[in-house]
Amino acid sequence: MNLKELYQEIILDHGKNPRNLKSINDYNKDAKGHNPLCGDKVHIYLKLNNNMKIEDISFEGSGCAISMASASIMTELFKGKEKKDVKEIVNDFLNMIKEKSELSTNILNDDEKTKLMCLSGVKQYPMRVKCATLSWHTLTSAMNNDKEDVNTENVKI
Amino acid sequence: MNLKELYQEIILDHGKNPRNLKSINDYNKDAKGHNPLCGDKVHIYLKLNNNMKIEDISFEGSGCAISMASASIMTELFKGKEKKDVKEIVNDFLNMIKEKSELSTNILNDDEKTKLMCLSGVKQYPMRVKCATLSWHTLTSAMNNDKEDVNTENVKI
Amino acid sequence: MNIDNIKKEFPIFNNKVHNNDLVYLDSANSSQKPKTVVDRIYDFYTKEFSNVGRSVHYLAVAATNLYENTRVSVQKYLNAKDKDEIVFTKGATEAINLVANTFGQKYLKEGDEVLITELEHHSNYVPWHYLRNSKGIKIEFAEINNDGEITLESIEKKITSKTKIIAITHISNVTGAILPIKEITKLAHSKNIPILVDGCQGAPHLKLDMQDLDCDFYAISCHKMYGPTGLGILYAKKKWLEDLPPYQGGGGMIKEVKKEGISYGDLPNKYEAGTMATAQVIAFNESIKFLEKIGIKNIVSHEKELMEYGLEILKKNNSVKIIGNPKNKGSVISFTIEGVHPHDIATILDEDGVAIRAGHHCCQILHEKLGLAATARASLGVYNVKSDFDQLNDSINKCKKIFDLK
Amino acid sequence: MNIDNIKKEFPIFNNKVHNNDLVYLDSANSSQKPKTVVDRIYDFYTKEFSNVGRSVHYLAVAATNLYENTRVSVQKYLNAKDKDEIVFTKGATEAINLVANTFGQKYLKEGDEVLITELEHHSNYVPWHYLRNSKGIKIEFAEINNDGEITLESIEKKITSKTKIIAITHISNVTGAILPIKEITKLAHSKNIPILVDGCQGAPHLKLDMQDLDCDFYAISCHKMYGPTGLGILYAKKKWLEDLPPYQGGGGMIKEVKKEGISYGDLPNKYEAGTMATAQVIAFNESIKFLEKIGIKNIVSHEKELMEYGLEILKKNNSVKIIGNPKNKGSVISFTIEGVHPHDIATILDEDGVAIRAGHHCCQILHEKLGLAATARASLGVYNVKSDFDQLNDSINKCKKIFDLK
Ligand SMILES: Cc1ncc(COP(=O)(O)O)c(C=O)c1O
Ligand SMILES: Cc1ncc(COP(=O)(O)O)c(C=O)c1O
Repeated sequence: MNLKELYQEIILDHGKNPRNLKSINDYNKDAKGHNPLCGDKVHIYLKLNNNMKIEDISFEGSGCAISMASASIMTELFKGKEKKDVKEIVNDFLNMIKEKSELSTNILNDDEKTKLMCLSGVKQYPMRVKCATLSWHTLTSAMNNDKEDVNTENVKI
Repeated sequence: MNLKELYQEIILDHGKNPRNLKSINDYNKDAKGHNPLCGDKVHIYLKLNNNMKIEDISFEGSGCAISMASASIMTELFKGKEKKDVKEIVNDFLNMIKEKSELSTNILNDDEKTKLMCLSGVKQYPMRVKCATLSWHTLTSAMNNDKEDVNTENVKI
Repeated sequence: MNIDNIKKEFPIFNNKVHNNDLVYLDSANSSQKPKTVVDRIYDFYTKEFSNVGRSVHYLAVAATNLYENTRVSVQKYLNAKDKDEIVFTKGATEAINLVANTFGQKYLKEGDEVLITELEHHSNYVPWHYLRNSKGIKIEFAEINNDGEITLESIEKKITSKTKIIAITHISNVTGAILPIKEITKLAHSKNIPILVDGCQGAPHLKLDMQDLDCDFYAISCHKMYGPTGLGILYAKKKWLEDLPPYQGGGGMIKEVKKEGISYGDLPNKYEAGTMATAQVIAFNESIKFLEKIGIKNIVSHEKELMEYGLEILKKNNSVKIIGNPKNKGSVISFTIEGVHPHDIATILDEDGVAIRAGHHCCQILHEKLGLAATARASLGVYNVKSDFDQLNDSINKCKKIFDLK
Repeated sequence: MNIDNIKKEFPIFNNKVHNNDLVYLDSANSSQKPKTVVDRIYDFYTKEFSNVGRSVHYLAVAATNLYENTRVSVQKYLNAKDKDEIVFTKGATEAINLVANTFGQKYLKEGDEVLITELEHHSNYVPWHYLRNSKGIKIEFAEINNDGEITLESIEKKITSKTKIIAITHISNVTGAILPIKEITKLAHSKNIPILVDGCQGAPHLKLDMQDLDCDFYAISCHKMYGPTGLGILYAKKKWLEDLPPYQGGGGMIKEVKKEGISYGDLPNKYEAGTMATAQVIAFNESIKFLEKIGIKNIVSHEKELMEYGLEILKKNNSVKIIGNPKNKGSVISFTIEGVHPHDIATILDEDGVAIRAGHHCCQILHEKLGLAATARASLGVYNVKSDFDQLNDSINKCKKIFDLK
């Protein structure tokens, strides 16, 4: 185990100064997520334009450094992405956290991958995996227009 | 431990052919007892005359050899005894079963004591003590006009 | 693992009872524990102990994983569809109370009928009786036949348009009758009636397949299944656990708590309020492993062989009357001896190290029907051997001698 | 037994966590177990195992006696008047549910008020919430003051003519405030209101005397009291146990069962339905012996000394903010570090072998009041030593360094 891998500079930076931490006025999709174990909460807002592109994405919420950083990095990443690509990227990220150590999707460029890989240190901390994945599950829920809030006790990882 | 002490001839005899196993028509005191653990049941009937003497005593019920023999021997013993002596005899018997090995009351003669001592083998079988004492507690209850049935799970021994 | 010398997995048999070898024929009451189960408890408390699911430190993470591992093992052992269908309780009694209480709250009203049988253990009657008192429901009893069985027909006869749930035992803990659960379930479902199975005696002795049985609820006592005391399992179809209200309230089963109201957590947490029996759950994984190592097929055939041997011997003993004669009989033989009260039998047998049970076995309804205040009961576990029945028979003969019977 | 090296009675401390000595500061969650308790479980299962109270054979008689011995030990430890006032449950959560359910059934109706406090654990709120849903009662919350205390006055303020029961914690598991139970009980009784005390945090750390406290109900979690998991205790005055309806239904708690109706057994059986946590109850006798051997006086003064030392050290650490400042404080210190989420604190501390808990500690009402989503909590057991706080402080400083705080 290695705390340095978990709390890398970039995580601490995003954790302290999260990007896109706000609501969007004209969002057309949103979802809430909740980790009952530690009280982390997140609310994801999305503005999908007519071309099925994510024109804007933001989040509100509170939580530990890992969950805030993960949401911050995620929102940066998805701004401008196509709707059709979201699922593949999310799955690739979840796989990276759970099983593999690499990202394999072609949709992301190397810079983007490097940034996401910062979150891979969490793999060694099973209780913290949920912190890292909460916002990602919530994003999926927003895309699917799920009525139920995401609850990390309920989803598989 | 010694089964022979528990199942003495006299116990087996009284168990098989219980004396006074009937109801009395003109009883003026009665009480029911119950051992929920093994299902033993007893109903004691008493006829106390104007001189506060036990003119007649009987029981109905079903149970193991020990409980039937104990009720049978007890009813034989008390026929003709004075009301005022009942408490002392019952206590002496219960003490003999619980703690001491002897009977100490002067109310009983040697023959009576010898007969009662047959039940002392039960002391070595804690789970069977309740079988031996059920009818005695029920007698006490009848004398006291208790409204509640005796339940061996409830009385101290 | 060879079932013929399985006894050596159970440390209790190294001990003497009144200077005799222990002949344990009281497994329907509670089974003995294999060493692996007891060791697991010891190791957990001395090396790994922590509470589950509430802290992020190392020990807590490890304990939480171990706890959830058992849930998955149980799911697989029962062939349940989803691990969230496995709820840990303090015993089968609590599992049945949980269903009666929550199902009763939501679905039962005055005049509704709950159908049970004359074979039921008090644990599968008293919880329904509460609803009779509080809601004015009715309890109907399917009747046994002369062999001490409950047939599909005896159930069918008692089903009315008001029957809202059927609650029946898998194996009678007195006559040993194995009920045709799959057929009864089919019948019940054809009339849209859910079914609860009291699996206390079924779970340790039969191959279990929840998806095949298709029952809605199945209650298990872990201490009868080579596991620790203070633990039970409720299997319930997910749709019911999602649909029914929560049972006990406390930590761990909630989502959000405010002064004005409360929302409940998801499955399986919703039904696991408060600190659970952590060590027991973790150790129960070893019980499942033990059963899997022997293989349920081998257990069934071993116990069947024993049963046939035992019945043969006891039937030859002219004073012994066996209670019930079900075609499908599992794991228990209840009997009486004309002229010797069961309580006396038990005491005399105990002197020889033979542990049986005497009484009404928490089945007063059945005993009243049979006209008996009490019976003696010999019941089996995997560790029994044929010679246990030889000893039982010898000790019964000793009873007869003491009571001067032929 | 010398409290200064009591750690050696607990085998868990022979193990390393991430190659570090274990600094266990999570006892409010669950305590570690002395070897005597674990050994007792082992010996019981391997040498003496049988179910309790249902058979007459040797092992059953012995187990029943052992089981009842614990009841008497607990009675004495709590200075309860009668051994029948001690009911074994699966945990404090069940104990509170038992009271809420049975008292609610018999005595609460629409518009009635139950008075609890803002300090309560979910276990002492959710069961009452059920009655809000089913019966339309109201729940009132006595408010904490700025020090995180509940005073006699804050209780008095909320008592109305509709208050039917008061249910409060003995020690807050977040602020550590020790409530003036005796005074509150006197006040409640002067208005004919019964009182339930959630003794989860009180029982392991305070001298207990039920007759002196005079409360009507007292709930205990044995696993927080150096005992096994899956066991709790409800102390209740005899008059209540006799008066209230039974809770769960099943074997062992009945007197007579017929098709038409059921009569219930006497105390304490009435509230102990089904097979109980036999091994756990028997082992808990060793927990009581352990506590008695050290002596509660010594425990109180040892923990007080530790507490003062810990507070002193943490107060000097300029980033640490301690939650609550009660005059009477027992066994827990909750804190936050500005700029580091409690969850991150717990992970970083864990790396050094320091086990604390982070979260809302099942006290969401309190956390909402405090405006905090979560706190970090260090809590004490008899095995803690001053250097545990030194290590805690060092590890907190490591957090600060990682998060670049001054
Ligand atoms: C104050 C308080 N009440 C109730 C509980 C619940 O106890 P248990 O989970 O053992 O039932 C706890 C422990 O988590 C507690 O600290
Ligand atoms: C058929 C049956 N149902 C229910 C029970 C009750 O199980 P427990 O006492 O473990 O809750 C038993 C065992 O006593 C049983 O044999």
